Amino acid sequence: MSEANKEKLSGLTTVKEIMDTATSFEVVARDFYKALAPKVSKNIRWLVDELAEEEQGHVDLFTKLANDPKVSDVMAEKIQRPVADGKFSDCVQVPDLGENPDDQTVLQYALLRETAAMDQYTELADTAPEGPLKEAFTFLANEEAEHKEELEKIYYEVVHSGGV
Amino acid sequence: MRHILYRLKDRYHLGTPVFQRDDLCFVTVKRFELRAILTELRDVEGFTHLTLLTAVDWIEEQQFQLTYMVNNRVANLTLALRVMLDREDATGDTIHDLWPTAATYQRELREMFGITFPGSPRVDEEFILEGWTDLPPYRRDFDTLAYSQQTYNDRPGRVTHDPKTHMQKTLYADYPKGAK
Amino acid sequence: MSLRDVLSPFTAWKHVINDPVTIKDPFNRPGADRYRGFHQNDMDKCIGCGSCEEICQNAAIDMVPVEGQEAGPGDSGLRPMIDYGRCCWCALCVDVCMTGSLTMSNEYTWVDSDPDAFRFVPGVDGKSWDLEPKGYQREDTRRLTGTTRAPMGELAPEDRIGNFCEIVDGFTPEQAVIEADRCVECGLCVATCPAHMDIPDYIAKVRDGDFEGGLQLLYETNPFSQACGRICTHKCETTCAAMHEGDAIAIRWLKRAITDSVDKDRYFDLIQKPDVPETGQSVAVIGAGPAGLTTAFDLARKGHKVVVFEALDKPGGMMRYGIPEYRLPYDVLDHEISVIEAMGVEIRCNMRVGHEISMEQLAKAYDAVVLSIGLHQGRSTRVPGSDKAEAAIDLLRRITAGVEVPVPEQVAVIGGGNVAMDIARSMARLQKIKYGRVGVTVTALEDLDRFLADREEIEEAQEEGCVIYPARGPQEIVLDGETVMGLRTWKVQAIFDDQGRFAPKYDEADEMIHPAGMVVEAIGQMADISLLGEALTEKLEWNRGRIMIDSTGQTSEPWLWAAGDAVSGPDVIHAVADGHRVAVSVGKMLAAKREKVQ
Amino acid sequence: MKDVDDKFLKNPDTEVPLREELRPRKVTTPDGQEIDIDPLRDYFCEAKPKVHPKAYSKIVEDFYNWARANSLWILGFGTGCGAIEMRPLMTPRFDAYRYGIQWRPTPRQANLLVISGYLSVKTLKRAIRAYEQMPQPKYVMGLGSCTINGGMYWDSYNTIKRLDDYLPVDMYVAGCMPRPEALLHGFMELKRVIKEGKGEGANLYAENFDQYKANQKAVIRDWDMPDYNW
Amino acid sequence: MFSFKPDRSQYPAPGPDGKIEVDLETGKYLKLWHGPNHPGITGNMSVELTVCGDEVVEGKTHVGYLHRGFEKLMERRTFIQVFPIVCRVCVPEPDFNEYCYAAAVEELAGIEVPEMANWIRTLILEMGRFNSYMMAMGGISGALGLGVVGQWMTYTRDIMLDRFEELTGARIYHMFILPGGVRAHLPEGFEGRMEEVLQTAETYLADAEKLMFHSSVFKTRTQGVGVIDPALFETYGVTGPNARAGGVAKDVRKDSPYLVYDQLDFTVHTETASDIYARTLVRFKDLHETIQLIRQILKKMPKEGEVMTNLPNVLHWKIPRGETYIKGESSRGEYGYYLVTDGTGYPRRVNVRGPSYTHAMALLEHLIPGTNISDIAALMVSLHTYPPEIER
Repeated sequence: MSEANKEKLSGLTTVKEIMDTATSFEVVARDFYKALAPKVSKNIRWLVDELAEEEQGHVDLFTKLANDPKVSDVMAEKIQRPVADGKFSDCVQVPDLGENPDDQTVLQYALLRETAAMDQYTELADTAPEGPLKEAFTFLANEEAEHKEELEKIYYEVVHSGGV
Repeated sequence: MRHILYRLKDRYHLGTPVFQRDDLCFVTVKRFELRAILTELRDVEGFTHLTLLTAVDWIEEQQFQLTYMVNNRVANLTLALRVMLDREDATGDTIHDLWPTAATYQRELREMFGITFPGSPRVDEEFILEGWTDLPPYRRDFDTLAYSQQTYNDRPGRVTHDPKTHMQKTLYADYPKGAK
Repeated sequence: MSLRDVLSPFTAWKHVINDPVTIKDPFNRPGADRYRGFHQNDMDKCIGCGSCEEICQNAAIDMVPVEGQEAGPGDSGLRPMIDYGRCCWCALCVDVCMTGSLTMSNEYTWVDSDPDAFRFVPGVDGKSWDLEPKGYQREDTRRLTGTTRAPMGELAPEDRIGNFCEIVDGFTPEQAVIEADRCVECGLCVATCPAHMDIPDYIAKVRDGDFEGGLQLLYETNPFSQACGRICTHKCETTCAAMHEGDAIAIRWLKRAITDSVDKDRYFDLIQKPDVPETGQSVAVIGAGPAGLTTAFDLARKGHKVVVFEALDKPGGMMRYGIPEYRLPYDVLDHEISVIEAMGVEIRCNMRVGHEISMEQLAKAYDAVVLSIGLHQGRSTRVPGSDKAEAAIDLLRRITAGVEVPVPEQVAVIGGGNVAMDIARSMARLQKIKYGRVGVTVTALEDLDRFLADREEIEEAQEEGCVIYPARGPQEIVLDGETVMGLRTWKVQAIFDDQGRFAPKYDEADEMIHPAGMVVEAIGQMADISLLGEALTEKLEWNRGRIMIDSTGQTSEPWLWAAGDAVSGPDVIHAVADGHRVAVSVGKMLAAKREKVQ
Repeated sequence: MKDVDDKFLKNPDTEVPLREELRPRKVTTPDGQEIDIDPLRDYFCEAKPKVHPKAYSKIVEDFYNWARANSLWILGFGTGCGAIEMRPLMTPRFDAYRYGIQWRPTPRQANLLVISGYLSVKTLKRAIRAYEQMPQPKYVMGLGSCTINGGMYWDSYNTIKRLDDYLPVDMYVAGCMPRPEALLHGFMELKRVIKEGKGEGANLYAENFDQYKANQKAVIRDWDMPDYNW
Repeated sequence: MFSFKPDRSQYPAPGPDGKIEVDLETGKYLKLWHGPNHPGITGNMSVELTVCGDEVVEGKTHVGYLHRGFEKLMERRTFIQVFPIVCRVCVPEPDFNEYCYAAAVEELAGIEVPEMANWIRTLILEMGRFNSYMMAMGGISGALGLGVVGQWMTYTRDIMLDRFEELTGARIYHMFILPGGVRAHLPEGFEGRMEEVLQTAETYLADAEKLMFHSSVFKTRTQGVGVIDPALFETYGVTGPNARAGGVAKDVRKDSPYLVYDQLDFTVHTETASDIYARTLVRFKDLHETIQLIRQILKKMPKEGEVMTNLPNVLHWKIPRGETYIKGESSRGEYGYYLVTDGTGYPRRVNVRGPSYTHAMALLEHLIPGTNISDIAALMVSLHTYPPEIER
């Protein structure tokens, strides 16, 4: 998520707007993975497919929330169980995806994306005034953190599995 | 104990003695000398107490072992004489005139092992069993479980499972067992 | 007769005024605290090993499947059913119980007019005495089956560190007999062993001193018994009934005792190729590791022609190039493979598929191809500076091949698995030889209890002077220009979540720099699938990064099977199991093909 | 029958000869008379047992059962191990007499036969005789594992495995051996069963007389008594 | 005074096969079955009496009613599996079987038993002896119509059974002496409760003494009756109190000490009359000796220590070929186990040498001719025989 994105978000005033914008980011991510899939070797394609699916899931969720009148309730409930950040991916280098990335690279890239998104939403939530907007950003940050955690699990399984 | 055996050794054919304890020794003797040895032990060496008389079935060697255990209470010594009998012709020599109580032992041996002791009082009378028609039960070739299963009824409905086989069936039934 | 004799009996009358000794309420009189009354069984502790059934002289106990108790690792799912038409309350079943689950309450009343009612499964069929705390329990430990492992000689740390000699002596035949005596032959381990070896049966052979019979038994399920006798991960010992109150049976060492006790030349007499006609069909196996060679062994014994293609100098795969010599001496491995070769298996070394010969050629020339390529590429953490790090698996391979490797005075290893321990201990030996002292640091994400390495590996590494820092997350390999200076790590506060899945938490404040002239990464390996070629890679079905196989090991291609580390399990015994499975599947296909031709 | 090796198959055809004193013969009496005697026929009455009918009215039957339940008179025949726990019951400590239970020396005065554990074939013969000599209504109680399914002598050649093959059993008490308290429980339970009118063992015996006899004769090889002796 | 001394001359003499020729059909003699279902019989056995008037001409002991084929069953059980069944050989004093079997196995397998276990074993054996003597005292008094002594003795025996129960976990078949040791330590406060039992026993015994040994009825019916000629002791294999009542101080505990008897002080009591009275008196004195021994053991025994060694895996325990004989002094006399092993996991042969075997068979049959029919019960009880150990 670039500075431009952040700017785009910070200017918004309603929850619906935020959700719509967030959705658009997810759509971009999804499309990115979809485009990546054919480029990688078939044995790791499952990974990229899974990432795309995950983003699609977010798209669906955010779209639903944007049009849900009870959006704040749903979010409030989610926020009450904040997802802790383990900072695992901090040790991961910024990968260069290149032409033919392997599974570890893809994972690291995805992890980085999620981390950046999470950080950004967290920052926005911190600066936003108390109210629905803050809630919306916190919710989004949480979502991304959750996703990142999922990825970390996969990362461990893929990379550290053979270490016997 | 040893000097008694030395004394006997000069006149009788003794096998290699086994000194199980300081006060207990097993030795094999010849059947035709048994009576003489027992008499001598009883009358000269003070082995006045017949502790027991029993048999062991060594079916693999086709022999019965009769064990005559005599005890000298004063010296606290027990000597067990082993006499090997041919299993086909299981006949022992009665010693009921040396120890009347031996008659009971011999009756039991007759019934339980089928070893006869001609001349022993009431030796052919039923002792413990009643109406027994099968092999003498203490013989090794009598299978008590088989007899029991053929004669009596178990309560039905019991099934058991071997853990190994059961786990094979439930957990890895499709694993091709072995490279055979 | 005196007057006294007439009168004195009347003194008994004085008891008229005594209180009666009668028990007022005989129906609710509890048995003594130790009374051997009716049985109780703790379902959580019971493992259904059947030792109670075995020892019961009354044949009163049946092992029956019960609802809610599924068979699983170390639990047969069976539970003892006791027939009170047989029981004599001797409590030998309690004394022998391997887990202490079976006890006796002090309840003793059970009357019924139905003779068939006196059967029950304690702990399952609810009884009034289930929770009664009083009653017979073993006074201290289980004493009837032996709780401590027989001693075995091994090199002291100071004697072994300066060389690559094998560390453990293995049981002498006498020690093996003593250890084998402890086995209760429940067979729970058989299910856990991936190759389902006949563990209780070969232990029984050891006990009887029949090592040659034992060896034949071993080869029925495992042509790598010598290797497994040394380096098997022995999961069987984690489900051994004896481990609950005492040491598990040393199953691995007993296996080794069998293979060591039989003269090397006798192997070829004892394990002979069965007299089967040649089928004229041929199979290519790629990779001469345990999976490939097991497949080859099985198929060759069925009369097929088997050719094994090995990329490296010598056959053995990871057993040779991954496992250091002090754990598995090369001559043992050579002998093991020669037994397999005696079955008629042809091994072509230095034949890298994809270079010397292509997959397409193999597919054409052979009736079936088995892919057992293992995991020979090391994973990297890819933390900053990791391009200067060494991969453990490469280093090990170079050490085995006799290639000179750099030996700095201080080495840091990342990883907590057996490979990490192997490289740490190998490097420690090289350091000892070169500098006379050891300087190895091992860091791993996991805390010590969760290390993937075997407990004894860790302990031996520590004995040899390797310093282990558990729960350290690598952050950076510190470089001074091109030179490696050390490894920077953070403390890992927690690594797994409640469900046991990965969810690391770091403590940034707790930072350490482990000085090192070399950093070795031993976090994991992956398969080098480049030999498949792009077309085949595209054509095959995949499952989360691994070639998809069905339960028999067949891939989506009808002529191709895959086995070993590359598709499943992490160790030799899994590979062997895989090899058997694939061999059966291949054999079936070949038989079907033959029938078609006829 | 489970699988039995051929060499352990028993020969069921061997007849056991009748004891000399039980064979029919001519006897000279002290006064010089010659008479024919056939001990098995002459000394016993051979009538088969009859089913004991219930009283016409339920109230009367209930009264009978109450009376029966409260006078359990046990035949003092110690057939096996369990007999040793009878003595504590007969003596003040456990004092079974207070529950209307007492021991009688002869079957003619008893209505409860307690089979105290295993029965060797030799004792089974005596137990059957004792049981048949007891007047109706009569009950049988089996003590311990041995009477239920053979107990620890499950593989013995000389003990029966299931008492109910040979005698109708009204109550079983588990244990090896059962404690006096458990026995008392058994007596109380038996009382309850009798009061409910379910103590039908003797009638069961009469109804299935032929089956019981066949079972008995299958194990008692020297059957030198009439089929029913009372 | 009226004499019960029998005059055997008027009865036919036994023939060479031991049978007495009596023609039942003359009507002069009557065959009478004494047992198995008879209140005056010691357990499930029977004596076939030939009587002439109320004098017994001949008696034949019939046993086998309790035969379970132990010696056969033991041959098809592993060494540990034999352990639960041995105690059943003798119901009233089962512990001797456990001890003899365990000691025999230990000797052949070369197992050392911890010191503490030996003390507890001795304690158990003495407690068993106490019970057995109580049975005998109760039995003899019951056989002579002194019911009340029988009641006291049964009660005393029963409270000792309570001590057995808390120590071993069972009332009758204790199954406590495993090969390798014993199952458990003494429970907390055991000594105190045992002392109570012993004191109760002493009170009752003091009363019983007045009712028995100072009773004219008892004396008349027992003195001079059932006399065993001490010359027969050796030839008939008479041991234990039966021999001690005839002046021969036979006692395995002294003659060939086992367990810890060499560390205990006790007297071997003897009498000279060798009649029922003397035998009962010897038992009575020995019972006091036993009470004293139990106190002594509890005082002298170590307070701590292992009670059991670790055994090899009993599920496939093989014992090398060998044979041995272990004996001990039970309440009835010399009790022994002859164990033969053949290197397999099963005993080759176990022979139980019970004192009742000789006492109830040859000896009883020898004593019966000439006695009065009413003395048969007392005579049998005075020999103190337990049928289950005769036929096993």
